[in-house]
Amino acid sequence: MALDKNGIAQRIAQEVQYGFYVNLGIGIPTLVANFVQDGLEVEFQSENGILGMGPFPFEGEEDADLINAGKQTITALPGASFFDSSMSFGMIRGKHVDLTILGAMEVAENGDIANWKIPGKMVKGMGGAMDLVASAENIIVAMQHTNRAGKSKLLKRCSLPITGVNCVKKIVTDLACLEISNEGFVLLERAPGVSIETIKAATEGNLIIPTTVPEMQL
Amino acid sequence: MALDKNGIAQRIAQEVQYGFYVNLGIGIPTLVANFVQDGLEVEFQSENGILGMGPFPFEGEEDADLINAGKQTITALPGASFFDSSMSFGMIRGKHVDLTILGAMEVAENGDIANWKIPGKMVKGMGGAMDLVASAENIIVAMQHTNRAGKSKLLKRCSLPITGVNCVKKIVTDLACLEISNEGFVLLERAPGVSIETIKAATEGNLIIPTTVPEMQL
Amino acid sequence: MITKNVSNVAKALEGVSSNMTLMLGGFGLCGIPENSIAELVRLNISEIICISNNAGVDDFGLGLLLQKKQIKKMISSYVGENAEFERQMLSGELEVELIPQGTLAERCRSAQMGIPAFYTPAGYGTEVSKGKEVRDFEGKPHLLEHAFKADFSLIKAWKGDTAGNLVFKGTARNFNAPMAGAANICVAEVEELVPVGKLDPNQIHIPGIFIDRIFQGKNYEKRIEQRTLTQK
Amino acid sequence: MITKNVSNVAKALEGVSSNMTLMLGGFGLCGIPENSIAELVRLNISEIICISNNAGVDDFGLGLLLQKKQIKKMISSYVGENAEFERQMLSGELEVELIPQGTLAERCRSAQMGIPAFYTPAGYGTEVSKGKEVRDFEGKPHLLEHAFKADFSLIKAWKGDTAGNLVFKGTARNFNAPMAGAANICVAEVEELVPVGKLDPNQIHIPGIFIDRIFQGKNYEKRIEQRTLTQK
Repeated sequence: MALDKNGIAQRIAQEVQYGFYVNLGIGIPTLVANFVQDGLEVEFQSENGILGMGPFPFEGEEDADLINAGKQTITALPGASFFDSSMSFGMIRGKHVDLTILGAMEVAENGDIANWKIPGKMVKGMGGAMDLVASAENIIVAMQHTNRAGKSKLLKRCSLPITGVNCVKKIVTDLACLEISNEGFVLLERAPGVSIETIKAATEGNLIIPTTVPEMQL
Repeated sequence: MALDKNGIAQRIAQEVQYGFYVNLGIGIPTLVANFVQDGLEVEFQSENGILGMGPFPFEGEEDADLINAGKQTITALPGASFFDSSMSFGMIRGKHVDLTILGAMEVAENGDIANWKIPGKMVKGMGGAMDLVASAENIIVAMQHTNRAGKSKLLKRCSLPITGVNCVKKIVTDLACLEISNEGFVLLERAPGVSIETIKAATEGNLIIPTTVPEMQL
Repeated sequence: MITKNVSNVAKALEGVSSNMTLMLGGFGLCGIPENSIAELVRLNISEIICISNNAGVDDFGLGLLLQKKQIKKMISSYVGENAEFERQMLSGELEVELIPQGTLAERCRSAQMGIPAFYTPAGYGTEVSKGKEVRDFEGKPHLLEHAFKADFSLIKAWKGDTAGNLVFKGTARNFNAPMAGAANICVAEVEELVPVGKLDPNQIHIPGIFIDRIFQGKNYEKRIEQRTLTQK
Repeated sequence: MITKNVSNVAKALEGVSSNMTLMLGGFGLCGIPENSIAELVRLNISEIICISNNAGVDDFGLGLLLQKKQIKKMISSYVGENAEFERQMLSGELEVELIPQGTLAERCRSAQMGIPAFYTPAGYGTEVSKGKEVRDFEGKPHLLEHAFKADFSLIKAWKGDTAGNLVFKGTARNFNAPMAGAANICVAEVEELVPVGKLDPNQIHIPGIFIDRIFQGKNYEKRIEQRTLTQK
């Protein structure tokens, strides 16, 4: 059975290691925080200027001066720090952030990613995504394997304007966990109950299928 | 009579205008602070990281964490701020400092200045001087007109390695106040009792002598 | 100390006129200069070029200027919260230049700090790199990016003193700090204006030298865009 | 929070060895990492390349390393307070690269912030510009300057917490802030190490993400170079 959004987030949370600084994008990536193993000593960075981001506030405790990059009200954990946008992207550009998790509209088999623009239709802007993908050494994409029209989002080449080149390392979709290699998408794991054939059919880009493809352990 | 160091500082203090942020170099420039007219609303910046520098502390109140660029103990006035070296030179490079007063070993008639190195003899380093002279739009040099051997320090060309090109605007020496023009040193004022001939004899670079050269008013 | 305080927003914005390039601080609606924006609406100047990370929402922030069609061009990283914005952009009424957020921040900071240009990897290989110099550093391509030029920067801080020293709160620091002193004239509005000596000199985020005028703002709405809560 | 604290200076400097490039914070003797310098002396490593604004005095600060001839090369802006330094330099025992102070600071900050190179007018037309790319911006020549690369940066703060967040005092911030996170490993020593939650998140000068190891320093001498006083 294909994963729901929480399932995708849960699988990605397994990639978060001890002592990681993590930047979470809007959407499914935000959910990852809920599944990170206790005691891992992880800090969440939000590029609008906080390190040590905590959960959403209780009612009555929200503060207009304390939001995340998705403009949601948040809290700051003990040990948190605030800083300006220039320093925030210095952390990102300077490779001080260990893991970046973000959504995508398309990923190409060479690791290109498109997630900021649909020409003539949706032009919201790249926000911090271009800075993140250009500098992060460890980028995981969280997305659906196919779009609403049923078309694959894992492509030979991106059809939409790209956000960055050769940057995605890993992808977790509702169907599978995949890695980018020089030859294309390597199928690492299947979502529970999802067949290799289903994944193959949903993947337009070159799919490399190792002899064993275990099911995800969630 | 030639001015002493305090006289030079006193004359330069007349150049300090209302609302100026001023960077004072080591030596005679440091003395300028003592002669700035009361009520002028001036702030002194020291490039090691303070704006709003006050006088030296009283005995027992000195603090190893509070020094100026000459490594002297200082105080901070109410309204002062501390910052790091990167921001400090951002203030300088970004032309936020209105006036820079520094010493020199040589000044050339085109505004070149040399004040950091005597090859094979004295190599202390440029400190912040190269940044200051490259960016400041208003640079006044405080120095003796001649060196200890009696040779002019106002030259056609600097003989020592330069600190910056075409940057000095004004010079106050023990003998005179001069301005740099396209044609050379313009003699603006004589030190009290000093003759034009004395100044001429002490100036190697091209000296332009207007029809009237008043005495300094101190 | 040098005194920077003026009595009200009208005096603070003296000299602002049509066709100018303005920088405005804030991220979303967080930390925006509410008083200065209201004054821009009142002044009814037009053909403004705005450098601002976002474009506000339909009825608040820069959305107020968009409603009245005062803006000619937006230079931003993300403009997704504003339907009127999208309409004006798609219809061609509004020019838009989209810039990666980190590049936007650093181009402000460079203007502030007198650095004319720097290299960054952000945007290489994308639309953003069009017409830009590309140079490899350690085998990785980077784009040459230039400091912004602007007539006014309008920023907002939590506290400030009459010498122009500023302190920010929470994530409202964002673009307000790197825009301080990044334009010909920098105007800071503050929630609380205090006398000099009241702020700890170790804890000033932006020293007064970067600020030209400061004033006590009023009637802050501080609207929240996405009120998200944890259930008790 | 991620824990960065180690129990002592020996653990903090694990991995430091001869032939490395080290950044050291401080301006003159103000804000120097006294404990780390003492440990470098004790470790007796040699052939070090030091990036530090100054070189200490004869018997304190980096002067202690110079005495023992542990330093191969100094990269500094001003080295005028140290006779042993001058002797080693003039005799050719010690290599010296002098850099304008603002360029030195910005090359540290660029390393910290992932900017490979930037342009500055400082040093144009002087010895410093030799071999460097010159480019005009608005008719004014600038030099291309690169981010530093270093193995360790050794810095000192006033207070820090176990997550590596730092607060500085007075003019001791200087190069300590832009060197944080500017090398492969950054070690911070602090006069007072506090638990997380004790520092105001609005008032942290350097967030812990830039710091790899932090420790409680001891026996600070905090020597004053020029004790200048106003007579009562």
